[in-house]
Amino acid sequence: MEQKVEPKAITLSKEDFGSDQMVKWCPGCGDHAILRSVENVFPKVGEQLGYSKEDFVVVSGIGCSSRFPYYMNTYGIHGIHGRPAPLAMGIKLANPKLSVWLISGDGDSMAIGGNHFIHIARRNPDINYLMFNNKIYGLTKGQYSPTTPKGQKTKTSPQGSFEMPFNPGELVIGARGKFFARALDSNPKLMQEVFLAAALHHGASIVEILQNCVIFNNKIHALITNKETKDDNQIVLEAGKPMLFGKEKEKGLKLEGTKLKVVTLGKDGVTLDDILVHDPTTDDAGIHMMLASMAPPEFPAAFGVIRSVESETLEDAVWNSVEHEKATSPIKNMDDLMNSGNTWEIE
Amino acid sequence: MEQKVEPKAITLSKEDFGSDQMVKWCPGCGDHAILRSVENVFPKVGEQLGYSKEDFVVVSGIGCSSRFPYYMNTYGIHGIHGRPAPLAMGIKLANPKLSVWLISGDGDSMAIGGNHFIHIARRNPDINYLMFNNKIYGLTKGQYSPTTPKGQKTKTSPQGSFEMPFNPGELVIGARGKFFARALDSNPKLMQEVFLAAALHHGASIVEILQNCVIFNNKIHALITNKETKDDNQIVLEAGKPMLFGKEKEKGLKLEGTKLKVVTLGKDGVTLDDILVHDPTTDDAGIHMMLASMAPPEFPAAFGVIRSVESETLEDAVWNSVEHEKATSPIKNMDDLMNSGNTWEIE
Amino acid sequence: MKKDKVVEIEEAVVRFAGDSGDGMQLTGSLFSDSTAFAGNDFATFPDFPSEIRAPQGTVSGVSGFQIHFGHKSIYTTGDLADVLVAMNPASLIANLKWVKNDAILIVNSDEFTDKNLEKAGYLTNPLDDETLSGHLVVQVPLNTLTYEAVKELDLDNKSVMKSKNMFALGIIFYLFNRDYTKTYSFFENKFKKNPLVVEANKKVLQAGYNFAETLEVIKNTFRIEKAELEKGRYRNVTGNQATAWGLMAAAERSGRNLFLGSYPITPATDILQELAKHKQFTCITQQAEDEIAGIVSTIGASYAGSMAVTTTSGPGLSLKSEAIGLAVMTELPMVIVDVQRGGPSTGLPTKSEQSDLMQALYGRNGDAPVIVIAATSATDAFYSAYEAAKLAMEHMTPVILLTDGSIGNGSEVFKIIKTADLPPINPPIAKANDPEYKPYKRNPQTLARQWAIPGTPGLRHRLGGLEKEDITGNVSHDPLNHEKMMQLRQEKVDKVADFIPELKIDGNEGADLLVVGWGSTYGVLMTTVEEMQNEGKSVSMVQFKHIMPLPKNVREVFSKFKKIVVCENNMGQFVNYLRMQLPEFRYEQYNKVQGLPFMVSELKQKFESLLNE
Amino acid sequence: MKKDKVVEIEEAVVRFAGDSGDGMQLTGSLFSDSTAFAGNDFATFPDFPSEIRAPQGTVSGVSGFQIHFGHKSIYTTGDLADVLVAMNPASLIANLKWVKNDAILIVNSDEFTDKNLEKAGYLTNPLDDETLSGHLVVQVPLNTLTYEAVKELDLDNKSVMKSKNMFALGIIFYLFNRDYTKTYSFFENKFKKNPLVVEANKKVLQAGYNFAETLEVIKNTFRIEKAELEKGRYRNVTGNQATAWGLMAAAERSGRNLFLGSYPITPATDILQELAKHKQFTCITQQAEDEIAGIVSTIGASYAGSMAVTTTSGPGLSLKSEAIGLAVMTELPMVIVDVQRGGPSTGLPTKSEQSDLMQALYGRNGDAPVIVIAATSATDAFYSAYEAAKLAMEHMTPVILLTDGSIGNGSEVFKIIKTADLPPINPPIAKANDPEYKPYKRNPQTLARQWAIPGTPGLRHRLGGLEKEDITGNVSHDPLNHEKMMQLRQEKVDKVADFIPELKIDGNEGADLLVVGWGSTYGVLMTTVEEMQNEGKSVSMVQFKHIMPLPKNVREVFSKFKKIVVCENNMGQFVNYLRMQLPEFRYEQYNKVQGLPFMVSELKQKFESLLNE
Ligand SMILES: Cc1ncc(C[n+]2csc(CCOP(=O)(O)OP(=O)(O)O)c2C)c(N)n1
Ligand SMILES: Cc1ncc(C[n+]2csc(CCOP(=O)(O)OP(=O)(O)O)c2C)c(N)n1
Ligand code: SF4
Ligand code: SF4
Ligand SMILES: [Mg+2]
Ligand SMILES: [Mg+2]
Repeated sequence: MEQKVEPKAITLSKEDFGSDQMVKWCPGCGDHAILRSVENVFPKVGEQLGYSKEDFVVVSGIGCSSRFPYYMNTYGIHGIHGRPAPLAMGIKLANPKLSVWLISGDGDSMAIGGNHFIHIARRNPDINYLMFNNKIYGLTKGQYSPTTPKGQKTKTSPQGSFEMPFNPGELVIGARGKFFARALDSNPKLMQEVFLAAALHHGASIVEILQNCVIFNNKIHALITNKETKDDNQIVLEAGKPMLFGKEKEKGLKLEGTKLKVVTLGKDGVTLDDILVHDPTTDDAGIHMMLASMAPPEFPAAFGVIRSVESETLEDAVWNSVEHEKATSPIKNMDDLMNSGNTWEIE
Repeated sequence: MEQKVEPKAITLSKEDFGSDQMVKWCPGCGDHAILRSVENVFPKVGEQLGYSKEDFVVVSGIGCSSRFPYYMNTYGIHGIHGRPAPLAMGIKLANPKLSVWLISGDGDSMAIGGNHFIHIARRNPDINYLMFNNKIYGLTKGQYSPTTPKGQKTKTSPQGSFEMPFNPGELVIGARGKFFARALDSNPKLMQEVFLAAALHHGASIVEILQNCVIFNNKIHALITNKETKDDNQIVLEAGKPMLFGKEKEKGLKLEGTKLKVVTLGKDGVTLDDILVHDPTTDDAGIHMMLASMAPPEFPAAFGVIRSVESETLEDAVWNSVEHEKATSPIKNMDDLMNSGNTWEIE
Repeated sequence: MKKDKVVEIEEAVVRFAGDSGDGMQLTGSLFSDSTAFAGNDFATFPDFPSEIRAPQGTVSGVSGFQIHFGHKSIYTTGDLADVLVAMNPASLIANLKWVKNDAILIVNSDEFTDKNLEKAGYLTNPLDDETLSGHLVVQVPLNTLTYEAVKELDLDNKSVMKSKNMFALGIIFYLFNRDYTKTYSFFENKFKKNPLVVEANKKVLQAGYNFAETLEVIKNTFRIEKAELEKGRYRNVTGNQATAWGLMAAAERSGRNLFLGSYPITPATDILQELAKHKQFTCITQQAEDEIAGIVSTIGASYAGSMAVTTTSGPGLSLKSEAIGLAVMTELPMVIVDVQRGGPSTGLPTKSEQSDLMQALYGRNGDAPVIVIAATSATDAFYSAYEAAKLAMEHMTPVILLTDGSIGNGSEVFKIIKTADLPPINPPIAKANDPEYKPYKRNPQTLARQWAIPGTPGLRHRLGGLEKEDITGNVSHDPLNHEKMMQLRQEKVDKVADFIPELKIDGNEGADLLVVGWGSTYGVLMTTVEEMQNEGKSVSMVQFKHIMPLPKNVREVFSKFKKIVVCENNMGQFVNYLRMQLPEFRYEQYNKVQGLPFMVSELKQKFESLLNE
Repeated sequence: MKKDKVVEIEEAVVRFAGDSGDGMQLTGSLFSDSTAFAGNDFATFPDFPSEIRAPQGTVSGVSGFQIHFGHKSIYTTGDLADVLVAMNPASLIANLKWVKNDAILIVNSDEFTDKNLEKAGYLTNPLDDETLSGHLVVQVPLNTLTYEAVKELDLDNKSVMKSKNMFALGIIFYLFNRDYTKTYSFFENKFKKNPLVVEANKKVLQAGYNFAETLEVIKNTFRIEKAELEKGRYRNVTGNQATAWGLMAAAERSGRNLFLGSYPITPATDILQELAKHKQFTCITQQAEDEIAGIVSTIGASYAGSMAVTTTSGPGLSLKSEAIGLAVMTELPMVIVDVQRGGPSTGLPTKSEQSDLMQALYGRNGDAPVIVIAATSATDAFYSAYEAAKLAMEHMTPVILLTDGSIGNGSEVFKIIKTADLPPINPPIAKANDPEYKPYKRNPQTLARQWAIPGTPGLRHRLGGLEKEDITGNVSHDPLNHEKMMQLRQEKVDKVADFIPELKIDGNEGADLLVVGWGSTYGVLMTTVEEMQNEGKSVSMVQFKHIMPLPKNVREVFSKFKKIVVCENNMGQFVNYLRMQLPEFRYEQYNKVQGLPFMVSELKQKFESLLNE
């Protein structure tokens, strides 16, 4: 069964999704910018995939980020902590014609919700999963999360955290996820491109958004976002393009032995031909894993769509089977079923 | 704090660990062979690391495999379904001087226990985690598990499973695990080598054991284990050795572009120099990911220690901090604490 | 030597026991089928270990199957067996306590070797000493005779031994005058791909039958008249199957797709397995990664407009607690089936118990009322599941349906009905663009809010676990609103009492003793009470199926009796619940927590002593 | 103009209210410290939204802190405030219902702009109309005066505005004749790295104090005599801190390391945060990936010999249900702290409620009894936590300790004790190579089994969630063993009644009304009952701290009263529990489920109407 049988001709605007509820995030929180980007993307998604405004469902767990559904005028559920993935999956399986968006935080997705996170990646329902990574528990006021760097002092790690953090991209790929992208709360253009790419990808599209929590983890992404260092510490990957970065796009990525290396064009005889060309569509996880892993200072952090591999969605597999069984089963209803097999008559 | 301050001189034998309880697995179940291998390895572990027989603790979840602790004469807990990892971690954190072994199944570890599985990999306590992968739920009589191949018919997937399975090795690496090895219930020598390597690795050592469930998933690993195909479908990786396999070790693995490729020595000009040399110790996850992913028919499945990277263990980090605080804190006991800070006297 | 003597009897209990690998469950169910064809009423009770195939020949590996069948209506699976089939010493030693004093014991003498006797824990061979005196012991060299029967077929050893259960079945068929050829079609179906095995099974079955005919020790055979059942078409169902079917019937009648999010757990897995087979009814089953994902996906599917269900057993219900709270707060319909088993913790996973009642009522944070109903038998599971789904959807609330291992695995005769004859189900679905729609506006009769389904124009709204403002459903921290919503949620559930049947007294009002039960104890309480009534004892009974809310007339019913005894398979959960709900009455209690059903005999003794107090 | 007039008063209630960013919690706690130094007794009540910084100027962003202090013992946080500080219109509108009729209102007039008034929902300026009549309104242009105070310092705008709460605090200090210089050391500590900020805060605080002195509207100041507290050293503790300290004291006294496995959740997180600070006591805290891992690692640590603890709030307790069953079955000691909050589901996460009682008692599969105790105040949390740990270890069982948001976040004066004076804790640790050791052999007094710790020679054994055989602890499916073990587990908990204090009646035996409460309602019930007793009313009370088991003399106590009313902040869970446990009494009930504590006034009204019935 295809996701949308007949795309409707639909015109939507940002205003179709604006809510009348007060947005209660802290002033300066990165969540505000993400909300605006989502409001801007939904009309495009609706128009390009044929969803009317009532077809959007926004689902979340618990956390600052998870208050999101209240701030949009769509169908929505604010669930319980860590469980947005099965909530979204239940909705999508029950009605594949809906455009399902999942909003979650790093704690919601990877601490209490870690199991559902890896399972949604593996099962590949067509859900757009936006994970706000501020590397902290915001709503509960500043405890370390599974993405907090080792050694960082937080309210629950007064001696510095003892734990190696997850890298969400690595986790998604390790769980055999087919789509992973990374965006930044301070770059709305990139966010919108990535969100749209996620929507257009038919399958579970997991997007990590580096988000700043001004209150409890301010400037945690500073190394990546600082004006001075950002050109050297960010690379935006584009399909089919060489992996170049730096102020003048003078640096690039090369595979040396089994490892990535940062090289400079023109130095040590490096030419454009040495630079890797980005292919998000290969099912081979190794290279995507390396790209997702990259982090300053050794490497730039990768942004944009890192991995986007086509694969049957869960709901297509399930609903195709429904159609098949409907067409082939001789048992059409409960009366048939009850009378099938061994029965006997008492007179 | 080091795991063992003073290694004791210890002599142990297999008999030290044999239990008087009846082993209740089905005749022919792969679990029997694994039990025997573990009984054989414990004396070596004790001797090499200075554990006496009372220092071994065997922990499990729920499943056929998880009955394991009852079948050994050690301290042990049979926990609840999916939760062996936190159970083991609690034990190890409370007393780092114990040798903690965790036994679990594919469902226990990657269905209900998936979250704890990835978190134990990330946190890296020194625990030896043996995961029996029979790609089915044995104890509940034959439902598909997160490792059951897509399309396989089981009791809960009468039309064939709709879900892409996990590959445990990929998941461990995606979760930033530092040790992953693979063994086979029908190869006791390899099992014992791998179990010992796991024990000697200081950190969370996760071992996948391909295990045959004769009753509900018989021959699920046949492509790998069949006499006729096994030389072409298995490669045993050894540190520092070229990655060769085949009956005559005539085939090898090579990196071509960003992907692995199977080549034949002497064909198309391939020489031993083209063959990748195995380095389990590199922290770079990309290549280990590729190796863990390999599966017949395109590739041989990798066995042995695929990844083994040194990294601080959780309990070392925690207990070092305890020692440090003990040494430096002016507050030595509860009386000090109660009298610290703002207090006042009423006369 | 054909026996001429056929003894007419009213009822009988047969117990099959053997190694886990001996196919006793299959043997039992084939005998059930034949019992059905013979027109008897029956109920069955499988009793198997939690290991799959514990070591052959040991007591831990023994798997049993009991069937109680008769000419009258059968409500219990039988206290003790009239006939025991014991495939080896271990099954004999493990089951001897479950047979009557003068039972017929059919034992496979080939297996009574020294090694097997030792494995079973026999110091001497019970076939040679006084152990079995009083019983009619039929020693059959089953292995030898089975070989004999198929020796001309080109069959491997293992396959031959696998069919020896059919030899035993043949003997029992003979004993109860059954037509063994009816079972042939089963072989033809099951071993479609292996005609040799079909042939072997037929031969062995027939050989068993014929062998019995020649046996001297068997002096006569038995016949049980067709049961006096209502006219109609019948079939055999297990409680788990009936539960699945009740749910599917409710989906069909309500016009909703069925969604099941579930994680396998004994003894509930069968429901998932049954529903998974019926994709043609748009029955979507999702085997979740755990119980939490199971119920949370169910909440999602319910929000999206499906008739949503999750199934589990005790430990799984524990895991679902938090999410049940979310379902209560969002007021979304769903059925949560708990097939109870022996607790606490992993407990006795393959045994039955009624010990999740308190958990079902109160096992979650905050005051979070839900409807709780309990099925009273395997066939009633069909109607209970249907009613659970109807109440959930019409009252927009989660409903917990309690069954248990004895219901789920047990089987009974089920009268086939027409789906159209079931009561209609009318969920309060909100209409597109209804200008009056408000997420938490309620129907005054039921206090149910409306079900506004994503995709519907004009009804966009947001739900969630934070306290909701009355009518609008906006998040609200207002103190008085909170108190009001607490009351509304409770009242909504209380009002369900207007929509469920009143309690029915079996027996006289004002009898000296009122026996109270709930759920699966119905059959055995009923049988006991009827027997005692026939003996002239002043005993009546009521069986509760509706637990939260209780039927409206409970107070009235209880006030007619001076002595009330509440019987249940737990430490006293329902009696305590009654003490809370109806504190004005005094309750005696009788509890059995052995992972086993009550026996008529022990109940009788208890009731008699209460009557004599 | 120095006021000469100092009015002596008995007690006062001050409430600070402002935007979430205005630092009201800090202001409140500095005032508490000063109150402590002044030698008064006090209790505090923070009241904040579940958002971190909801939009400035809106009612949803208002954060409040109330302190009740006095010369006599203070048991409540105060019904209504004598003095309200309102930093903006939203805090005024949100808090006006919590002040007395003739309160002093200190308002930041700079914030009463049209825009802010609108945001708060004021149509007209309350400072200009009759809204505040009856109150003594002190308008202070706080922003302006704060700027003024630090204008010579080189400080950015934001830092200046951040210190305006200190101006308000200065005013209150003046009002209550406090020595503001005592607070300087706090600034010096907190802003160690930023001397400029220290300087600014000092200046602003002083400016506020001085400004108040010049104010005409303030006709007099107040003085409250030192409280008549027992001689000794005192400090200020919150309930969560006291809980953590009680646990650490128990670890110290029992000679065990403390292990905490926990997942953050409001309002319980502070306990984790407090324990995390004390690694020097070998206090190992593991922030788990979820609540399940939290408790399961606790079970592991307990098995390995630690004094093991897990802390959470309602939804987290739901998630722990299954594992609590495992702890019951393995009979391992541990303390499970539930800091209750408003439910069901996510409910009212920052409000307090007593609605997890049933969950604590029964929220798991099977019959799985545990000890349940409830702390009665912030300081009592210390002793309750200590006792919980003692009972857990000495009786080898999980203990659920119930506190709630009001206890956890509230603070009180705590008399510092010597750890050595606490009752000793003697866990039944099995001795190496004890030939008598059997995993499930029990101490006849307590029925506790022994604690055999991995690493100890000669005691290897295996535990688990399957039913265990009596004495040996081997897995057992035996029906009678199961029933016996069910009884033993219950009896073990019942026997704890021999080790806990009896219930104490406050007031006369045989008074016309017995007021019954449990847990955190102690202070307010006590205050109400004492007031009524002073008025000559025939009212007595008992407060339950031990819930499972109940104190031994409950029956005796209850039988002395004709009318019993059970008061609690839920829909009636404890009263229902009493109906189960002591069905022979009749209970009235009074429930408040608003996320707010009872007020003395409303309790009085209820009790009087019950007396007059
Ligand atoms: C079952 C449960 N456990 C714990 C909590 C408390 N809690 C709420 S949000 C949260 C973590 C929030 O962090 P994150 O997911 O990163 O979201 P953020 O607030 O940073 O956006 C926690 C621990 C809860 N609400 N429910
Ligand atoms: C909370 C809970 N859910 C479900 C179960 C039922 N259950 C027991 S073992 C098991 C799966 C076993 O599969 P696996 O972990 O692969 O182990 P195997 O039996 O194959 O060794 C399940 C679903 C349970 N015991 N507890
Ligand atoms: S606490 Fe942090 S994440 Fe939460 S709303 Fe405020 S700034 Fe954003
Ligand atoms: S069911 Fe399968 S996994 Fe379980 S014991 Fe039997 S063969 Fe082994
Ligand atoms: Mg976060
Ligand atoms: Mg398995």
